[in-house]
Amino acid sequence: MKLTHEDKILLYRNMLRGRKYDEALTKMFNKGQVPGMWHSGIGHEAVGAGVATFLRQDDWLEVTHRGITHGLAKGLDARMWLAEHLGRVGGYAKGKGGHHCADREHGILIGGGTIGSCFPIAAGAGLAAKRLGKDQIVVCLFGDGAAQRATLHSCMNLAGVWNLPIVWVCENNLYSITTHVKNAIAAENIADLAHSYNMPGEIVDGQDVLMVTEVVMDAVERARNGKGPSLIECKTYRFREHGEGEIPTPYRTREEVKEWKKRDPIKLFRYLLLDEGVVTEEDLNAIGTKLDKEVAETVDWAIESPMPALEEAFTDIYVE
Amino acid sequence: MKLTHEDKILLYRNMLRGRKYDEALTKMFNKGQVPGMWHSGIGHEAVGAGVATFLRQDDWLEVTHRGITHGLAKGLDARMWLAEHLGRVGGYAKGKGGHHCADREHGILIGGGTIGSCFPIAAGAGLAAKRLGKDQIVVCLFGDGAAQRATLHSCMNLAGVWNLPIVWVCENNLYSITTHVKNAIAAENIADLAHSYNMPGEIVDGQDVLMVTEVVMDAVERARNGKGPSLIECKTYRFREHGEGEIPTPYRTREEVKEWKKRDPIKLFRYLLLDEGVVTEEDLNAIGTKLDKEVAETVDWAIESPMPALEEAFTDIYVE
Amino acid sequence: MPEINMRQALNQALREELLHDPTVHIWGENVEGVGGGFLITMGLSNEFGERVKDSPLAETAIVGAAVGAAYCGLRPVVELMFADFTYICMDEIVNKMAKVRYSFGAYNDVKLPIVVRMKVGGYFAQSSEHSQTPLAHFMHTPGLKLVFPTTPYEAKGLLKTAIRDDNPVLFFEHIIHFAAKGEVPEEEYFIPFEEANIRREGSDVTVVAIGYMVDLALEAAEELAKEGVSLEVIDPRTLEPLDMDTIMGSIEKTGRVVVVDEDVTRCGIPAEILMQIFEQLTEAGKTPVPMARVGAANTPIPYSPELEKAVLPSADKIIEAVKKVLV
Amino acid sequence: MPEINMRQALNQALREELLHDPTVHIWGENVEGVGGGFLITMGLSNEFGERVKDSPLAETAIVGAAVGAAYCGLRPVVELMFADFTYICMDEIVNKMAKVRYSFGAYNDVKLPIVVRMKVGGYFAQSSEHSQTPLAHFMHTPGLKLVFPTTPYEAKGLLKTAIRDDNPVLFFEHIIHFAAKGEVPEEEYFIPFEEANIRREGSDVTVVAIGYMVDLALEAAEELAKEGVSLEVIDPRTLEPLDMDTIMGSIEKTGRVVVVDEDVTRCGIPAEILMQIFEQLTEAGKTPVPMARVGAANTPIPYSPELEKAVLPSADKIIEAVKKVLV
Ligand SMILES: Cc1ncc(C[n+]2csc(CCOP(=O)(O)OP(=O)(O)O)c2C)c(N)n1
Ligand SMILES: Cc1ncc(C[n+]2csc(CCOP(=O)(O)OP(=O)(O)O)c2C)c(N)n1
Ligand SMILES: [Mg+2]
Ligand SMILES: [Mg+2]
Repeated sequence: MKLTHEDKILLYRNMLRGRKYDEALTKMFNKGQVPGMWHSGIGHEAVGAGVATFLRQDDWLEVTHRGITHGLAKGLDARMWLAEHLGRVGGYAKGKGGHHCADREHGILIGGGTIGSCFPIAAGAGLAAKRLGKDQIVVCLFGDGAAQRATLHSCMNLAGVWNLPIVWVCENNLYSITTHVKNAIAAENIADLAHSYNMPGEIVDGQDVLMVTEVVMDAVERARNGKGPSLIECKTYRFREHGEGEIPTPYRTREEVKEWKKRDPIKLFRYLLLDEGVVTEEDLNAIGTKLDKEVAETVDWAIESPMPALEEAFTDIYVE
Repeated sequence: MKLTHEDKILLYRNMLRGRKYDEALTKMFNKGQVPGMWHSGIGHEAVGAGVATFLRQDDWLEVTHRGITHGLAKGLDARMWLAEHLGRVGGYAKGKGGHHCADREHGILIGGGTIGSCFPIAAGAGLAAKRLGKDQIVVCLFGDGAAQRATLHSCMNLAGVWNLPIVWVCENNLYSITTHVKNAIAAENIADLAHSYNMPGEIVDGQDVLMVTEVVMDAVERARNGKGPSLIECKTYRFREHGEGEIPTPYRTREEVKEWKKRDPIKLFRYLLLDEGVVTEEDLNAIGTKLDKEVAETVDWAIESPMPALEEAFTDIYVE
Repeated sequence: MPEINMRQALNQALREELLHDPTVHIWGENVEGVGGGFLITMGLSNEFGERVKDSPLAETAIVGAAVGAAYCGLRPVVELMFADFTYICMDEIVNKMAKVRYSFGAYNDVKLPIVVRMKVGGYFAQSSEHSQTPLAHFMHTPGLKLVFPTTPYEAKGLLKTAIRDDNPVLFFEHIIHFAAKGEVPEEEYFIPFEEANIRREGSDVTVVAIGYMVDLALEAAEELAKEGVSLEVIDPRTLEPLDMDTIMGSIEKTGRVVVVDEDVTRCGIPAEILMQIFEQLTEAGKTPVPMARVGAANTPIPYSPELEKAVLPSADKIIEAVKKVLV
Repeated sequence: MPEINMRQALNQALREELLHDPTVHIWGENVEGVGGGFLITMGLSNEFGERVKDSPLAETAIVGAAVGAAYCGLRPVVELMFADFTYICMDEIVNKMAKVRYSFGAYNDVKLPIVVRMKVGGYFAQSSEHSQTPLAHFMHTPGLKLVFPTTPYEAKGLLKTAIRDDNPVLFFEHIIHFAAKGEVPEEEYFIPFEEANIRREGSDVTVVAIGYMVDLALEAAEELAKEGVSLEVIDPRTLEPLDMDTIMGSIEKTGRVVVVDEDVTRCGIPAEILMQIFEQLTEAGKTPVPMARVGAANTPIPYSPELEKAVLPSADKIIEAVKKVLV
């Protein structure tokens, strides 16, 4: 797909928006305002914006526990998402779901608490998309840790043999909590797994939003045209610890973190946009300022928003 | 490995022995003498003898539900095996296990009732073998159906990344009950899956016992020398229906069955042995006659052997 | 009314629902052609094409995909060849299927219309991994409905209700029932959930029996009638929702109760139903009635047929339990 | 005696057993270095090398390999980060681990010495897939042993017993207990299975409480003591084997019983224990005692903390149940 200037600005905005919401929640977590867990996705924004910005509303996206940039770019309502994380009644599941969000209206699939349960969900979504015949496609994000789960095989195989319209996108950030991918995955690259399912496999620089967008949208195109699934591995990095509140331990070196932070996807794209003359510093700063305002308002609203009544605990188990 | 004449004769005998026991149980089943299920492995004998004949007694072998030739060649006691199938107290589990046999003394692993549960068992055996440091290796057999189970991935990956001494051998007989492998597996060949685990993958004519032996024993050698796992796909065919007592339905054509039966692994090897001048017709017939006698005696013994006392149902749940 | 067996009754229900609603799709192992391990889907793939499709041998994918597909607009009716294989896809059933509406659906009014059909039951020498009747696990899991028909008539009517239900339903079919015949109307009908069926009226002891246990309880009732003991045999048909009213009504009359289930007794359904009875009586200020339970022994299911019988419930064991509560 | 927390007590037990027996091997997600999600294995990989090893993120492989490895001569002590993940490897636990000796081992005297350690429990806003306490499923599965310590002292002594046991043991560790401190001897000791612990003596009502529920029961006892009601609080410590004698002895004295469990009430452990009490009393020709159970409501576990509390047991709910049986 050929990106216009507006497209690029949108990508930039979506990356920055994810980052700002991520930072806001991180801050709230550290103030003790978040009752549960929080997995910051800072560092993953190029993947987030790249996979989600140009999908159709009725396409399906499965995001990971680090998927706030991705979700927002797909249409997730920031207020409802934040309220859910704070356990408020205004959240997507009235505060009953918590960390994992789903938004059927905006095509966001069920994000499971068991890592690797994304594969069957996405396979089912792909099957529904294919059978219902409305040209929808599915993008399923998963980590290098998730890539170790058994479910990957049964579901990528299903997608392959049934030719389902699914783009599998691995966010390989090198670690599953403290375990390095080299100590947990036998294959040289996760993209190599594509070979087992007779689908194309590609490796992408996950800090380069244009490359992510291009490769993912090509695969989306393939899927939409009935040409079946693909696997894309984005090499990326998480800048913060696995879960907020965790202290860094020697599983990775400071130098490694520092090297990767030099490849901050937002900074890289900012340089590029300025370099290309697509925008001015002022334009970009204006986007930032506007987002700051939005985020601040959302946070204020969410913090003020009410807790669910206790009776809510006993509803929504069955459809009546 | 270089096979001597004696080796070849042993291979022939092991194939024929499996066939004869298989036929005997099939006959008993059709007379109503077998209380449970019976999956004939007729057609798979080249794989059976090829993988198991030259393993060490303390090597581990995981066989499928069609694995009688394989088990016997590894040292499984025919009487105890048959008694177990008939639910007699003289069986491996006093008649409590049934179709699935295990014999720790002869290195035969737990054969699970859930297809695909072989993968974790074999992975664990490989881990034990490696950690205990006695140069044991593991051969894990599995069908094309089993190759569709999720567990394959988590366990082949474990074997790859921990460099476990395991030879994964797929008996691809084209069908999982009535489903053709082309409709169930996305990969061109099951051997292709090796690529995902950074191990060698090879395709073998599963009707050619010499080729199976050679390729498997090379992989065994690799594993024993600390060079890690391999995957071997044997193209074979089951001559009878999936389960004894089932009537043929149109999922496969008579012609296909006929074509494959021309490649009866025992006949092929018989021709070869005679052709090579390794043995005479008389030699081979003598082997057959001796086996007939053994099988008849075993069957008589098993049929006469007692049922377990009812109290046995309530023992062996825990080690005291 | 035509007499057909339970296979045919189930097949009719599936066919009617495939015709009724284009979003009904079936997948599972070997469901095409003559229809898998137990011939239930026979002929449907010829009529409905890819809507009735062989899946790979992969329970996590079969059941997990049902969750994803139902979220996205299909009405999957999937088959697990044996209920023992639910253990392979428990994460998909317990952590996903049962929880999606609660954890993700409140705002979006997410519905998850799924039926997972599966064969259960022992008495067939199929050994410990093909003979279980694992309902208790799922009754312990909020968010699922559980259906267990015992006649061809009920099989058809309950399966149609299950397929129309907007909640995930686990549908259990006992191997011994497949060949059993019964009258089944040709016109469409539905059997509502949460309506226990009084299979035999009686006055001395209430016997609540689940699935194939109903047959054994009726056998026991026949036997005990000769001794002048009158059993009321109740089949709950659905365990969730559970029609406790019919059970309590019967106990009001008989003053004694035995609950029978094929599954392992310990932490099983009979303990639950009996506790509910105890609680309801206590709540109402009544004294507890004599109660007993019959279930499988605390062992894996052995292969050898006599041993299997020794471990599983039987009419004799029901009679024994009835005699206990009669004292 | 030094005061340490439960993490440290568990770590000591693991270290002692690694030193004691070279066939003891540990694997699980992130167990190297500081020791995974809950820091239990901290430092052990430095001391024992590959005997304490990070596995891939793959519960089927972690637990399934334990079965194969134990069959072949290792004594695996594996870690599941959360008990909720048992649902991923239920086939490996229920269809394999629990059945191997029975279905394959009679002749070969197969032993399957495995410990699967795992974090359980709610009250931590970890939402529906990281907060469960799924013991009932496994108490329903013959062939497993179940251990649930509640103090650092017990954690060490029971874990050492578990590792020396030749049967598969599921070992549950409550998240709230990890930081709780208590006295733990430096010398080696073992706590035998099937010995319930009377945590508080009392005369009016027997409260059997499982895992963290012991803490809540003690809280309730403190509260009720002010009203002149005396609770006897019993911690069974192992659910299989289960020390019913201590429980029955206590009931003999108090004449009333409440069983408390954190898991979903329906088809849960309290119903089982209460039925066993009922059966033993009936068997002995005694009248049933007043009984009640406390467990989680029939819902997934909600995230929002107040809602979570509303669903899970509390000291107040125990007090309420005690008052019911006191009437
Ligand atoms: C089945 C399962 N196992 C373990 C966990 C605990 N856990 C949560 S996130 C995580 C790491 C996942 O790594 P990866 O998929 O690479 O994603 P990342 O956190 O690196 O973005 C683990 C082990 C879980 N939630 N589910
Ligand atoms: C987990 C599981 N799913 C389904 C079955 C039922 N089943 C038994 S054998 C079989 C086919 C296996 O096919 P394959 O692995 O190719 O072996 P083959 O029978 O062809 O030798 C199936 C589906 C089972 N036993 N376990
Ligand atoms: Mg990662
Ligand atoms: Mg096959």
